Amino acid sequence: MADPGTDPAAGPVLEIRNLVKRFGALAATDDVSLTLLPGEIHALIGPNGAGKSTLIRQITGEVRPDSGAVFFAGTGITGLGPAARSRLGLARSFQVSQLLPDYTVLQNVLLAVAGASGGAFHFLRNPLKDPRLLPQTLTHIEHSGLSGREAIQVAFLSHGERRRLEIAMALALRPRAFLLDEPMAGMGAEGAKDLTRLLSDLRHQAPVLLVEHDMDAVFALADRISVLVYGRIIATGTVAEIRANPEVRHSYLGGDA
Amino acid sequence: MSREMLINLSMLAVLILTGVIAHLAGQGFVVTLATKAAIFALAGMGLNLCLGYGGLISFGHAAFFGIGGYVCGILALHAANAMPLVAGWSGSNQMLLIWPLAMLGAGLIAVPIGALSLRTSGVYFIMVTLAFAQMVYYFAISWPQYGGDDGMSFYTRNQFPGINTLKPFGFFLICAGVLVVVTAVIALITRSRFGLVLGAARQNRIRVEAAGIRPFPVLLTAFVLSAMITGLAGALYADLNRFVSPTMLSWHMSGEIMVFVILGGVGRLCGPVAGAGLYVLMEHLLGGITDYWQILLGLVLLTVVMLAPGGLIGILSGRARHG
Amino acid sequence: MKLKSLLVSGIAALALAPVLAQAEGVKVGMITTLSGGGAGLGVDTRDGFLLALKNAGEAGKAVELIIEDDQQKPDIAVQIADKMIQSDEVDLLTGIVWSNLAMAVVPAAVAQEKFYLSTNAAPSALAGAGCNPKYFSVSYQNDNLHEAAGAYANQAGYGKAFIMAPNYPAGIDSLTGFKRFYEGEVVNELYTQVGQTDFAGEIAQIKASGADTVFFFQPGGMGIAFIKQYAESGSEIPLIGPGFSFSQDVLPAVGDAALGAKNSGNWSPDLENEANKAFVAGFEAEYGRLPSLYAAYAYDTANLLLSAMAKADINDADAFRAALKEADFATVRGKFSFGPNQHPIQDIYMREVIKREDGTLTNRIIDKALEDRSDAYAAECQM
Amino acid sequence: MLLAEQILNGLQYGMMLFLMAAGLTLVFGVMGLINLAHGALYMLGAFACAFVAGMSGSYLMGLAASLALAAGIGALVEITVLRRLYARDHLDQVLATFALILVFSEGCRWVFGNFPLYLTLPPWASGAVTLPGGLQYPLFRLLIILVGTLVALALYLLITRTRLGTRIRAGEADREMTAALGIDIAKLYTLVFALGAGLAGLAGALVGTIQSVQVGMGEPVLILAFVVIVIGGIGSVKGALAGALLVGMTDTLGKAFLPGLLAGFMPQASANTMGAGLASMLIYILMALVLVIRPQGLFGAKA
Repeated sequence: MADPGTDPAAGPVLEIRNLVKRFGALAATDDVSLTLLPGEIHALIGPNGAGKSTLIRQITGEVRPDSGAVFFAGTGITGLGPAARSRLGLARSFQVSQLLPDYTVLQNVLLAVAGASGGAFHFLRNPLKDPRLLPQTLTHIEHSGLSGREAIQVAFLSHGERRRLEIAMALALRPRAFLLDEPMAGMGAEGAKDLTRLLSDLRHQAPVLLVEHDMDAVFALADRISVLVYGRIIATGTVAEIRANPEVRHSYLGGDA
Repeated sequence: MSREMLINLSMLAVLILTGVIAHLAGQGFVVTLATKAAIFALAGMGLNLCLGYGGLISFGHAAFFGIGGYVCGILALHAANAMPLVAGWSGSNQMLLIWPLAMLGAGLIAVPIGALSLRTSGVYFIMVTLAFAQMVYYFAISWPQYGGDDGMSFYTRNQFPGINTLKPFGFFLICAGVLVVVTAVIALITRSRFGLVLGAARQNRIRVEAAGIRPFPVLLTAFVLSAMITGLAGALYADLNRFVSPTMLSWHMSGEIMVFVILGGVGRLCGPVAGAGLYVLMEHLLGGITDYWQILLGLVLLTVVMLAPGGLIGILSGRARHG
Repeated sequence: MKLKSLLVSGIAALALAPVLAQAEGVKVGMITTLSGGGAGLGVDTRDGFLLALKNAGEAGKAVELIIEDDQQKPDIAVQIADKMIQSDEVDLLTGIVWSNLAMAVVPAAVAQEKFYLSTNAAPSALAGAGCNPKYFSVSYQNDNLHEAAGAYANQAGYGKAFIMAPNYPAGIDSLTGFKRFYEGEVVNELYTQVGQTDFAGEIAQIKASGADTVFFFQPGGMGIAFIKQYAESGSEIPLIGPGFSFSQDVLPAVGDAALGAKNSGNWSPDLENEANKAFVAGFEAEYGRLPSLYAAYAYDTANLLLSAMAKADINDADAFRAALKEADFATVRGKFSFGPNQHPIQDIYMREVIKREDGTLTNRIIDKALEDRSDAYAAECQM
Repeated sequence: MLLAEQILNGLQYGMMLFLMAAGLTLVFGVMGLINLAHGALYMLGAFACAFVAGMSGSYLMGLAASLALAAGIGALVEITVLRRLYARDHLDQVLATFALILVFSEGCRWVFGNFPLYLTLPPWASGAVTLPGGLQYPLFRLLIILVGTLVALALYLLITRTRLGTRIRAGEADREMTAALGIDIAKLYTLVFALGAGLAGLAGALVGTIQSVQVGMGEPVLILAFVVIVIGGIGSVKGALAGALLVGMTDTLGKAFLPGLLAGFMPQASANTMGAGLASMLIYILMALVLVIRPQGLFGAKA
């Protein structure tokens, strides 16, 4: 079910042009440009402190860049806040899972569906019985493999289930691009394999910008890789190109990667 | 129907029956006490909407309680003395007109207070709401036209079509009726999509943003609605005493409204009814035994916070958390 | 030891708190201030009233007295009044010390057909157009003592007065009253907050004002704090005030700082008449301290009530009112009658703070300031 | 001359607020606890001073008693109640400490009665002194300014120069790390709380001496102390000092000069009333302004 916004001919879904963000003397993001093309998984890697989080936060809208611009689906979104970007279809998952611990799986996904269809200001109908929300919600729960767990409170979910729930909530936004921040963090080997499969399916819905430390997953999934070091992109290319790039090997992957 | 819902409804029923039975038994003063409990419960319900459901710990709801009271007092005073208030209109002694204006007044003040306070969070939010309430308090004190520090009396209760409000039972019926209606409205709102998002904003604002919803307008709306309900309670309280004073705006009042919510159970629909009922009961019973009943109130409160964070409804329904 | 005696009297006050006398008769609700900075006034009001009932023997037992503490808060007073009227079904209310509380309670009480006898507060609003057949002030009209102080300031040759009072009805009446007969210049007119306890800022203004006298009305704890702080400030400008500012409830706590201060009063412990001698001696014997103005007013109020009860049944409101109006009781003030607005007509004196031989501070009369004084509002009263 | 005296008044008021706010801000900084009962400790200190000074006849004994009793009760409350609240959310803390206010206030009323107590200044501290320039100023108020300055200095030295101070700073930075460093965190917390409580008690005693000692005296001061630490930045002692002086000056100078300014537009009497009220509001307006510009307070670390 390809989204109309991701027509391959339409150029990049997400485009970042010359972003700069300084904290005092430190340039956390130093003239960064990158693109996310329809249908691809684009991995962003880099050592700790390279400025990945700051870059992500500029893409999501939590942090305003000092200069540069962000384009999404052809329109400039540099001035928009996170909620507005989410509504445009920029779906994200978090490094540390950000869920609603008192709510059930169903309520969590319901929130995301509500966000995508009309927002918060409906005071009368119970959303649990709302035909505009419920069928979609159940579909997303099913797609992320959480069927049968709808009534379970998040506080009682396993780590892997929480990751899946985050994905379900991202799907609910009818995304045009996914921004996944270290989805593999804290997963065991078996769980990581499952999740890798789930992520590679995602690209059929929308392209993925993947920030990840797990190199096995990156090399298995990514179509392109960008390497961020000290706030600058030092290389962008296919898996093979990046593996072969001496500068990347030197500064990040290390000799034996 | 869940057990908690049953308990909620029975709390309301107990309060109403208390008033009715006391009336039939000719205990006018108990009717007044039940009225007071109903009004406090209403004030608590307002606070519960933003504190319990939205997680906004407002320590300044006395401001809205007092504003509601002052709107009622000022309108009644002008009506009684036929003094022009605005544009030749000299107030009103009709509750049905006073209530919406009291709610409007509280709501209008709550917009800037909420918008500024929501820039902060945590302890700062608590302190800022407290500070704004103090500002309103000092404003009332320094405004001589409506009694300043002394407050003002308006001597006779405002009117409601078809009911003699001067009779304790008549006024009780009005207050209980308002309480029931507001309870129903809150039940509706908290179960609605808005309530879903509000509860989500309490738990995790980042997640709400990621779902494409800005938490700020949702939280501000909850804060303003909450202020309006507490303001309505203030208008009724002013009518109960036929008197308003800056005491209604004092931080002690804010603390007491919070106590109603906590005693009954945070985020429980009828928690404030249970809490306010218990408070008025303790005030009356213990206050009759000893002048130092507030020591006991303090100890009860301490016990609830330390051992039963779910409050009275939490104990009865056997569920530690709402949600 | 000053503190100890305060503690003892505090404990004694506790023991007396829920006083309920039995017997059929008149049920009286006393709302007065028994806690906080104004507690001294309420305690004296209560004790003066109780003493009169006790001295009356059997007749006193016909009064069933319910006493509640209003904490000097208008809203509490209103709620107590509601409870007394609805639940206790009292016939008559009394005891309120503060004018702002009186304004909150009295109009509603008389509207519900209850008598109200004021032991102290008598705001101008209730003396003029707002007068009521069920409302009697046994003490004075708020302006009275301050009027006398204003007249005295002329006599003493003061021409530049700094005047100051708390911001509530009695405070406003106070400064209005002072200015009624005072002919000199008012260099500054300052309203302080009710319950204020730090006067550093006001004292600085007084020192800088160039005044030749300071007229101040600060009853209870406010007065204690002001006089103590004023004495520490190094200012030499003499203080004058109404009797409330140098009343017997204030003097022990202020100490020698008050010695020699001139103040006005419609009563004084040394006033020469039989009733007063018996009252002062009886009060000292019963409570181990000298009575204040407030005790004297309450004592008179109780005796007025008893005199009316002897003549009429309270259920016959018109007869009872007529009996009250006769004011046929032995007043500690020497002479007492009611004017047309049911406020007193009486003499007002100037007093001076002195030290008795046993070291206690008290007041003595030095001059009569106003004779047969009624009040400025009586003419506006229609009833 | 009037201005100089009002500035001294503002300074004295500010120093008193600092004594209150220092403890409040330390307790929040180190333990993350919001303590409404701080005003009750202020009141307890005042009562302890009045009682002991009355019994022993020595004012200094009274002051020592105020410090000791407030610190002792503070430690006791910390161990029995507050310790369990550090991990709870702020709502529970607000309520539990609100409950403590009720218990302490009514308890005090029970023990000491409803009457305010009044303290007499010892001869060595009473009267006015003539300052350079000819201004006469009460000696005791000067002493309060001095005590406040000394406490500020002592706290500065304590926090920057001693092992206890290192631990306090470590505790502010990271609670778990402090525990990992082998510091007995429970003891540290009790100590910090007792220190704050003691200062509050001392402030109560000093103020009680010039005003009066009564139930509820701590509450208005508590609210102001909160304003002080919010302005200064919660957790910062330096901020508490700056905030306290700012609030003390604003309040005193506002009360002194606003009525005069307003009198240009309205009758003197209403200008006086409005002026006093506006001056009281001024502090809160100041606080709102600070929060709009710097939500974490003047010296606060970014949240």
